[in-house]
Amino acid sequence: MKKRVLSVLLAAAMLSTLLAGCEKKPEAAADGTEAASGDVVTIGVFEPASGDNGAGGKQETLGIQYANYVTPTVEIGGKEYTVQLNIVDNESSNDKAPSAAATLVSAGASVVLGSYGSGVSIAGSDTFKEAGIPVIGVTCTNPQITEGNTHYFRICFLDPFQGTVLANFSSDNFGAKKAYVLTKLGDDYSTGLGHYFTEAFEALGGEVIEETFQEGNSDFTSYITSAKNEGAEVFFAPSSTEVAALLIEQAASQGLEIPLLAGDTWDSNVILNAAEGKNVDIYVSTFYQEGGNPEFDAGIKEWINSDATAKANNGGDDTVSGLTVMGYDAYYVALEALKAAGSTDPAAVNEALWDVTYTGVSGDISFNEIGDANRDAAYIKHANTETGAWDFVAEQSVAE
Amino acid sequence: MKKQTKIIWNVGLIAALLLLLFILEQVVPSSSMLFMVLKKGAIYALVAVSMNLLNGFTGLFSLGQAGFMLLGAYTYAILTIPVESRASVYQYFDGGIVQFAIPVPLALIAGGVVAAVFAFLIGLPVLRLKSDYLAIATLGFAEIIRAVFQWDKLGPLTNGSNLLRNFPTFQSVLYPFIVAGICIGLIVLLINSTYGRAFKAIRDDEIAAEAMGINLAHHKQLAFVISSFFAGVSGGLLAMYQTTIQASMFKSAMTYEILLIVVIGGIGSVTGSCIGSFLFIACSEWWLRFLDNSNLYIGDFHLSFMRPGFRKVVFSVIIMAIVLFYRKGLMGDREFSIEGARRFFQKHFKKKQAVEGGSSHE
Amino acid sequence: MSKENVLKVENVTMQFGGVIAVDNLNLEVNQGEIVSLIGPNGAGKTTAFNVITGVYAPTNGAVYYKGSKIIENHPQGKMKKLYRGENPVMYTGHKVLAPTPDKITALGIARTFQNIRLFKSQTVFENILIAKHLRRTSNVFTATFRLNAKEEARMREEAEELLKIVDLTDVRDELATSLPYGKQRHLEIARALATQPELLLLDEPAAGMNPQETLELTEFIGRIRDEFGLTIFMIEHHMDLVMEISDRIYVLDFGKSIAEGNSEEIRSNPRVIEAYLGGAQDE
Amino acid sequence: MEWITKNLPYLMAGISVGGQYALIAIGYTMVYGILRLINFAHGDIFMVAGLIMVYAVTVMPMPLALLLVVVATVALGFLVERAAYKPLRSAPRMSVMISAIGVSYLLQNLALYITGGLSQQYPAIPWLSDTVTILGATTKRVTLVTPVLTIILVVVLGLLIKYTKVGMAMRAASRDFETSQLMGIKINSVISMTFVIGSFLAAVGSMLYFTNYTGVTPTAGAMPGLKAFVAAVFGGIGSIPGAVIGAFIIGICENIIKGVGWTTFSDAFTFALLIVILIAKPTGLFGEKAIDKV
Repeated sequence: MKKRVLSVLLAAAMLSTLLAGCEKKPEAAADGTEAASGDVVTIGVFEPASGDNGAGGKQETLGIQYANYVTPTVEIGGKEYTVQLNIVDNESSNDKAPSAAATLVSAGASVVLGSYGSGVSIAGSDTFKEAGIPVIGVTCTNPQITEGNTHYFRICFLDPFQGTVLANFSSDNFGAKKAYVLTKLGDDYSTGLGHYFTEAFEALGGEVIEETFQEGNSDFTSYITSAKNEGAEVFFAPSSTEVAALLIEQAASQGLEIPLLAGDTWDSNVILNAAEGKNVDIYVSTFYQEGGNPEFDAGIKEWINSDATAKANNGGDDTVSGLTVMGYDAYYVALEALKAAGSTDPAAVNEALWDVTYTGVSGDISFNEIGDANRDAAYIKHANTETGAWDFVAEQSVAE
Repeated sequence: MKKQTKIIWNVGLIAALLLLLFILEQVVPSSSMLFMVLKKGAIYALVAVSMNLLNGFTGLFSLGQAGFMLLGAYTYAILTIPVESRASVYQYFDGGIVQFAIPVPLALIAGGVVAAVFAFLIGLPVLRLKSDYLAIATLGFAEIIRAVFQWDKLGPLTNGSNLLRNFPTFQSVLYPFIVAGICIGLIVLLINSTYGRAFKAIRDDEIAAEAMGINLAHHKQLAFVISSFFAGVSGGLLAMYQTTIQASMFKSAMTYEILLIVVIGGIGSVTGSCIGSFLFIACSEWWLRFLDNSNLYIGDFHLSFMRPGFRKVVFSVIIMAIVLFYRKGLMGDREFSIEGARRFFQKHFKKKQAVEGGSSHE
Repeated sequence: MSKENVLKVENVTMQFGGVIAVDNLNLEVNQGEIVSLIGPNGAGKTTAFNVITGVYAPTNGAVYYKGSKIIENHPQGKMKKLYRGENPVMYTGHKVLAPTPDKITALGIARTFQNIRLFKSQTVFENILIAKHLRRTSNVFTATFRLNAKEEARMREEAEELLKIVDLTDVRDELATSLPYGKQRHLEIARALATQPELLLLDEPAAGMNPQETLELTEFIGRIRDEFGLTIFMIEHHMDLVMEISDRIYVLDFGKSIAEGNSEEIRSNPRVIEAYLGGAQDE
Repeated sequence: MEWITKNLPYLMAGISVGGQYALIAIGYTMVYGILRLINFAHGDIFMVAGLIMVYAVTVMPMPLALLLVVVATVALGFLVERAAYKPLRSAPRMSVMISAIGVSYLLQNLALYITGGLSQQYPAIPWLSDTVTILGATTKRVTLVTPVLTIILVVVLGLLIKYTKVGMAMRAASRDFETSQLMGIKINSVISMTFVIGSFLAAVGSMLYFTNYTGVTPTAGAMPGLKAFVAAVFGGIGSIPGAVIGAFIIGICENIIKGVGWTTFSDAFTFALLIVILIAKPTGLFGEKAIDKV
């Protein structure tokens, strides 16, 4: 009986907090950059920190954090505002995304950055739309994200572009006529990029063998065997880094001799670590090549090395990923928009974003009428399995 | 007379609740997490009650709830996406094969019906199995349904493994409350009818129930189909809440969550499932979020153990504690009622009565 | 005689693996009779009940209720062929029936259990009310939307009546399992009566009762037989009760029927004495 | 010959993963045999074993780390039983099962917290992870070692159960829990022993599994766990040979399905197989039929 009393009291206490909770103004409490005095503007960071895309999300967040470290304040309408980052983990999961997004909305974010992974971006999109908060996609490349929306922008290239780039690359460089495309079921990024690659590759007269795998699958040996049996000349696997590590490992142990191709997600030291010392041939398309801006590289490396958490989030070393660079640029785009809006009101920021132009580390950024970045070049990199670093291969664009 | 006052009380309570929600919506900024919790809580309350109907009232240990929600959600989405946005949603499948849209309430019911039809077909072979075997078989069916919906050959209908979106959603917190409320009301009516009594008889003792002339196969099938119908409706609501859906969301982890809600609320208690649902959602989505904050200080002391993920650890510890120490959940198999609450307070806050108030059940 | 029999068990054999629990049992129960089935522990009495009520499908044999065959089975496989040659009329042309207990109850055969099986989370009243479910005319929709209010009221009324008959009205809202043992037995009988049976099977109704309670029960069984026009077939160990009340008695030992007759005949039957004393383990 | 080189890898992968499922499945089947409990946490114990390895090799030499993994996993299995199942011994079976789901949830979330949600690279165990070529197909040595090791372990376990005192006690307990208790069998130590053996095999299984599939994530145990459980049911729950055979069948079928190109259904197939067997023969391939006593 005593337990029952206790439990009911517990429930009552919880309910009362619920009621108390709604009296309070939503506090922007989550990240404790102590907003001592003065005005604060909140920028939401909507990124995965766990799950399949956790590694990539963390690297992207790192870029945003570094940018915030370099430029912690912004002048809006003549007043100095401290920029507070509110980082929320969307767990790489489409069903957690809306509630993570709602957390940012209730924290009163003026503008949101993210997310790594197209699926979560689409899943969270409507929550932001309803709240009227603009979002700047950092590396989400699926066309559906911005399509038909006026609040979603992005600073990266799109999958139709990326897919074509990679298809052209495989055809030009390897003379490939047969490609094996492995995508993950239910992952918009993976399915989308696979789809556009297939389209472009077939347009070039090639043949494509399409396969899919399920979430939670970690056995890729059968796929690799099939690719070999079918006589594919390139193996295209747009996927998360998590899958990449498994795939590379198994490809190496099964002696897959054809080149492994992937999109921007693979631009990560997870891939380099997995590939180091193994007999695999990996090419990725990405946004940035380390060395493109030595000053930036030096700065961020110093910062990463000085902060143990940051280093761990970057996968344990100071390789600069294209994702980090994009995160960095996205932060400045957001600041530009805030400045141009002259207000922290999300609606004003949204309006201002259309005309923002910014020259970032990854190149010139401006938005077209859909809200997508005007970009026409991607970098192709090759994983050097001896040094464990990326080798620059080509800057590729699509001949229209 | 007594029954009438009871009804009046209950109707009054519901009206007061809806009014409260309405006022809250006017007063509290709509961006508050409160509404998110209320919306999702109402939806989960419905699916938890539907699961309770099976596990708690009929004694069938089924773990297929996520699969039936998937059916409901997909049916709802497929039937309501406006024709003009189908081309962009079904971008890989030339706009899909369904080229019409039906009104939202109809689509919700259709979602329930589709789930119920599948439940009927699945139930025919599966319901003969006992306890754990039934659990694992229904879990298996949910997984199979999930795989089938991701199959790209069905893409023109289901959009393959890709997101479905752009279907009508709700803004007001009243919407899920009213829909879920009506559904839960129906379930309560069923439970208190002669059929509900038969279900409870099956739960208590299958052999005796059968000897009393209760057709086990028929009644189990009935409970299974009805439970799945409401799971389907809640799936439709969930789709509305999430604004996008995808087969990969409906994993067995979702069923486990619902099961935990049922257990926390009390197996065999409808009000318990409702309360459990709101508490569960609030804890997992809202109240414990501060635990994920990595920059929390007490004075100068940095609480370094608090970092993303800590919230979930705390949450699962709380759940384990409830499972181990409050085995019967918040409500046991009792129901919350005005009378019960009054008696409860009388018993515990008036010492005089507390002495004599020892009867073993109310 | 055979014309008016309510229950007829014909050549019933029940085998579990290598154990033959009931061996070629034949018996008849006539309209309005109280017939007892006695025998040492493990003689197969309850198994016979379970066959009659459809819990087990018999290995061989048939059961008739009011002249129509309700359960039938015959050996499978090789044996089947042999029987077919011997007696084609009996073993072919019939579908093998395997009715479930609920269908048998619906026919009008109700039972109680040796180890009391009440619905433990339900009150005394609800236990009886549940058994009223069988004779419903409502379906799940009319029941949910309360379109069956009249029927529901009737069910409740009849259940209240039964409560009165077993004298449990004062504990109406107690949990069934909180009752004393003897009252639980009474409740179980009342619950069986709620299904409106014509034949009532009682499995050791007096087990665990003191002499006073047994006496009351004896009187009670007689009363309900008359009041409801029942035929009663029961398993019992209390010889006082059996001898007092039974019109006829069957004695079972090791699955076989060893004697049949009225109290006097049974009391003086040497095989019965041997079965009870030779086993020397109970009574 | 060409046909062999083409299809051998599927078969090898199937046998190898089947062996790994078998090692996990034994834990399920033994626990179920005695406690009638689906130990949902077993797959997660398997995952934790993988994580322990990841962290252990960073601070100690490989042989020591391997030892630690086994010891720590066994300790974890023992602890989980004592903390989460033992207090519920008299509770309804559903409560215990829910407790198992709770433990699974807790272990996954703990792993999420510790790893920060990122996939951890499983260290290469020398010799086991070397690449070998047989009949023109390249693979890791672990693929070949797994079935052999699995069969050796199962035979040893079989002997243990048949001839040792504790083994006999286990058999007695799984036949009739209450009676064996009355006969003076220390039921708690028998149950602990069951969990110890199950966890030991899960630890060994994790070494083999993660050497092949090198990413350890918080949910890495869920799917193998579920499939191993299906294997246990398939073979007839409570029967060790049944679990092993079931596991091999499922492992091989799964890979054949992938080879044929029906990858969407490779998981669904496992469950379909389960449902078919449950309906056709509810007690599995080697299970015993139980009669309800009325």
